[in-house]
Amino acid sequence: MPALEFEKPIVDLETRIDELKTYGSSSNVDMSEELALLEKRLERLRSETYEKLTRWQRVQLARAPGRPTAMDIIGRIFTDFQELHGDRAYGEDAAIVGGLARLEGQAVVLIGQQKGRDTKENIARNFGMAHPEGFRKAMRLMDMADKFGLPLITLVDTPGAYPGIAAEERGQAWLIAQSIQKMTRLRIPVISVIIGEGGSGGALAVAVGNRVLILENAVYSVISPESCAAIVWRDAKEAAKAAEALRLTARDLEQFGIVDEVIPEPKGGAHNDPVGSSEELKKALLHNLEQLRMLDKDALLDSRAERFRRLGVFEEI
Amino acid sequence: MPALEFEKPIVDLETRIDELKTYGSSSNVDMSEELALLEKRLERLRSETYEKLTRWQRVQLARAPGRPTAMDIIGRIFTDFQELHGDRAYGEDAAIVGGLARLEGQAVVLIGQQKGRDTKENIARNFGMAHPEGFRKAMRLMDMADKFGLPLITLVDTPGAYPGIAAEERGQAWLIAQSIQKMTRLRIPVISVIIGEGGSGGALAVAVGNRVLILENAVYSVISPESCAAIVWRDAKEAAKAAEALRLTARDLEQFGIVDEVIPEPKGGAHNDPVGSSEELKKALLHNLEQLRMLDKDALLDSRAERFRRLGVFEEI
Amino acid sequence: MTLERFFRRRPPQQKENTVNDDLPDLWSKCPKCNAQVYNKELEQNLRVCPKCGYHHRIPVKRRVEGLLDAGTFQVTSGRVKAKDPLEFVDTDTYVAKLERARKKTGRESAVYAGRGSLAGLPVVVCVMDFEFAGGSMGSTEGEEITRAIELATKEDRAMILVTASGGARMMEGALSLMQMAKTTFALEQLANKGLPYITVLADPTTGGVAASFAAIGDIVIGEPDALIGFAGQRVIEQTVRQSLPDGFQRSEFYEKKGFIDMVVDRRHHRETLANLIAALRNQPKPEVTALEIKVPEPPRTGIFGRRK
Amino acid sequence: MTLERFFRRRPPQQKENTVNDDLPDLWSKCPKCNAQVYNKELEQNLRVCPKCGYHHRIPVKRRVEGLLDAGTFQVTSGRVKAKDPLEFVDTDTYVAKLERARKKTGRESAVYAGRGSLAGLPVVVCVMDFEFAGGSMGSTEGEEITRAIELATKEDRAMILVTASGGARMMEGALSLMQMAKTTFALEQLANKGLPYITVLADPTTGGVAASFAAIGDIVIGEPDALIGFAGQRVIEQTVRQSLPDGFQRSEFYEKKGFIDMVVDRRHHRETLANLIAALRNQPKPEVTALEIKVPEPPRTGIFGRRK
Ligand SMILES: [Zn+2]
Ligand SMILES: [Zn+2]
Repeated sequence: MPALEFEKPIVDLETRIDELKTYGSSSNVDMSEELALLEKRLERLRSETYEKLTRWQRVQLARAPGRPTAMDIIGRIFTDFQELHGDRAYGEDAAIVGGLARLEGQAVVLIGQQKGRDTKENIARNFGMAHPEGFRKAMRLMDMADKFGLPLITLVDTPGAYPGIAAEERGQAWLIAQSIQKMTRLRIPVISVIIGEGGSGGALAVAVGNRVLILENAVYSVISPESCAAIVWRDAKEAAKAAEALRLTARDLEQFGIVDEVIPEPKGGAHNDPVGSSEELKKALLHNLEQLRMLDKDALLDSRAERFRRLGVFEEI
Repeated sequence: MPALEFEKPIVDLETRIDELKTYGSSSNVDMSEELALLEKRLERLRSETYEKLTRWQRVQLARAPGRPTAMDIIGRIFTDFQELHGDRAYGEDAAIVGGLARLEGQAVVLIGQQKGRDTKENIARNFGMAHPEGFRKAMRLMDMADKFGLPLITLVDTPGAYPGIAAEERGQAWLIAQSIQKMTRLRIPVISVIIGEGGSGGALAVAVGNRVLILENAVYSVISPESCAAIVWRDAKEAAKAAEALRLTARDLEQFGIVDEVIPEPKGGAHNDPVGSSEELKKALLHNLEQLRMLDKDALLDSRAERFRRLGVFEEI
Repeated sequence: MTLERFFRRRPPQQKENTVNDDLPDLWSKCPKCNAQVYNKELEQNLRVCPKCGYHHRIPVKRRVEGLLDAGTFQVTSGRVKAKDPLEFVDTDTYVAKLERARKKTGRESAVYAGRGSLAGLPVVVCVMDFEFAGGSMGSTEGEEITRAIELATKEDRAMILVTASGGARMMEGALSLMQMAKTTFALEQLANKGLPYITVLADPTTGGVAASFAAIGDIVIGEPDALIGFAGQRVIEQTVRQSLPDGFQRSEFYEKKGFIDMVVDRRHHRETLANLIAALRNQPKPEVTALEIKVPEPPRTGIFGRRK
Repeated sequence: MTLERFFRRRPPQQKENTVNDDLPDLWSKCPKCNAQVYNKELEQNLRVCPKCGYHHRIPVKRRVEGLLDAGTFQVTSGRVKAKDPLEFVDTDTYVAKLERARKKTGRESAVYAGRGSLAGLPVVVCVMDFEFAGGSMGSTEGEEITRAIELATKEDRAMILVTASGGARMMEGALSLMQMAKTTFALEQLANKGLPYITVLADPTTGGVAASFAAIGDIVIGEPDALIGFAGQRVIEQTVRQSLPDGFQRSEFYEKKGFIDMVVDRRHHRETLANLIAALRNQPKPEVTALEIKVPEPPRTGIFGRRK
């Protein structure tokens, strides 16, 4: 897995330590003291880096190649995933996956925004950027969950809805609006998890949950730092500044009540321990689902409405 | 208006009488006796022709150029028509029109299948053959009627759903099925009127009414006589034979319970007296609507289901 | 239109596609890969070519056997028979056509239905038989399907409907058309009870059958390479005056176009349907094993999905 | 993105598009037909060019005046004001930007709303003001819109929402995004009471506003030539690396694409909305007359519809 920019010092040090070890064993010179020092230093460097991640570094982690995608998570946490295709209107959009699955035996409906794990898949998945038909597929699955009273779990990971000519022609704005509206009507438990990049309306379209959870290094923003920087400073390279300004990290969002729970990730991000991080996510899903099970259909709908009714910061005059 | 094939003898005779009149008045010869005889003969010819129309002749009347289209009828019977466009998914299909209107002051939702009144309009209307987006628009208007508790009136006049590549690609079969399904769910009064050509699934898609009415010279068939003839006799010219076999006239359909009421047309068809024929249709709509007004939402749905549950001819073993 | 063959003349004996219960020949030739296939093996394989995965048509009884738990199926169809409401005559009478269809299939309609259990789950299975008048939908078929759906509704069973039909039955005129609405109303009752409705679209599913109950399953499954669509291919070609692209209107095509949930090899229908039904009914995952597939399956059309 | 202009620098003074209550000049130049138009006439014409039908932007108060029965409007918005939850700073502070917007418009947010009557029909009208921070949607705007919808729900009024917005307000981050869901939940309550909700999309309606309450009116009306869409045109051009076709993302474009019910000249909004609302509420046709239009209207995009 290629290191992110800010991880390079760590990787460099790791490489040195490895070289030193190799040299030591081949030359029969005792390097143990030096090695111990270096290891300690590495440990400190890691702590310094990962415990004080800037917002921009979180963005990079959220987008890191190798970070578990929706399908990776589905494979690890759920069983018996049966993918269902199509929007019954125009096409099959691989940027959004969905279907039936089981979580510890409980049948659920899953919707996941899926980025590619390599270039080929990224092209097929359109880098996780859905067209209108993707949102329409999601809506169809929401209807299915609602009809059969199954909990709905959505996994959010997209740079945003695709801003292309065809997408606009086929009513991108309308489909996002319709999908949000559909979610305001569901009389089932809905849990949305931001697992990587929560990109604007394209993310919200499938994230109107009774509970909105977020992985520690995931981000959720009204605009990408690059676009924000391009607008404000006319330079996408100022993205780091924009990321700071946008307050888009899990902890920021928690403060504003936009997310209900931050799910811890292993040091260095979910991709460093996909199994462990999946376990945390699974636990979070299970206990939230358990709580929502107490509510009847009307209460599920009403409490979701109340949750979103409260969001916003303003002053009464 | 060009005469239909079987109307030619009548038109010929009418022409002769006119010529004779002209001759009489210009030559000062008294032709009144001859004229009286010819007029009587014309009357008899008219009666013979129009009272004993063959099924194929009805088909020709149902398709006659100049026959009132959905928009003509809307203009004559309803007021304040406000056309609404689009399917909120793919496009605007001019083969199906719809919107809000008033019938004697009562607000209703209208859906009409619209053929062109000339070549240019026929091309724009695709000869009244809808694509999937047309049916989706119809469904959207049905939802609107249902949401606001407004009666739905559908005017059926189509050779059928369009059998083109793009229509199939966009799921023609699915949209027809969805539209039928939508109509099985409406908790409002629904009256469907076959005003011209009721062509197969494309017609049924908007004709699942509590009441299905039909104009006297309209037809409603599972397949066009031409296609039937092409299949059976390998010759579309045998359409007259096929029309006989298919039992597709208003009176045939009434016998099978497929339509509830046959609305009389003036001799020679609705296009000979569009105003009078509209009045008959309006009366029929009003008294059916009046009856349906007695039913509550559940009863409207249940009685529609029962109506269609009974359709079919078979034998118990 | 697929029905053309049926309507125009006596149905041709599709030697390679139909098999009697007692096989006269030991070997069949696969029309797709030309392999000589041992009939017994073909039958065990639910009439999927063990060499290339080609899906031969399968007799309705055999399909139900391959789907349900052994010995659980009880036929409920066959209580009604067709009449000739239009006194339809073309080159032959409808009555004579019906007689031939009855003789050929031993049944009164193109519908074979009943209750049974699938991996322990209560279901109603309803299968259309292309051998009976091209699977065309007349009043009898509409009534049988409606009753099967009503049975599922009444007995709290999931509904599985396997379609194979050229569409409406011309010889019953608009009465045939009305069956599209009648069956859909029945499905509405089923839906109101929250019971799952799954359709399996076999080759061919076109016309009024495609445009009604086939299309509106909660989940719509296509058999590989099945022809599906509203308009027949010849009609479309005549309309657009061009020939149709390869694969047009096939299951895989409609999966890509967003209209079919998945294309599933017939040998996997049993466990796929069991898992879907159990999930939709919010019941524990059933124990069910699939037929072992020893041969390469047809290539997957989707980019990432596994063919099940 | 339409917001770019606003975010990047101080909003340019759009001389031809904004008019103060006391006009400094007697004449304006129409940016479309270049005609010199007498300002008084332009105002009487609801800021539609009497020569070519071009729709200038119209101040929110003037729009409401032109829509409702005289003297019936009661403002209900203006009870909340924006904070700076993110302590957002770019080239300037959010606080300073807000101050400028307040000063410019004399209001606390981009939303102007209240109750009133339209041809005797009780309505709530909510208008977005592009002059206030590009009509962008922050927490305040979301709250105002939500309250307006709640008011309509409570008082059994039809809801009319006129949108004009570049989308979400970046300076409030994801809080801004959440307003899309919050307002939609309020609309659900309105719908449950069977009250009509009609949106009028003015120029421009893009981003998160287009992708939430603007798009889901029971009836969606576009103002002629209004720019509408999710993505901004520059973003799309950068994405697809080609220039956009003429008329792309305009009202007329989306009417043709099936997403807008009708494009209606502003001078006809009053009677159109009255008729639609009365019909949807199943009430008698209201008596209402439109502004007389003396000049040719812009050509109709649809083939057969009349432009109203
Ligand atoms: Zn083979
Ligand atoms: Zn002008």
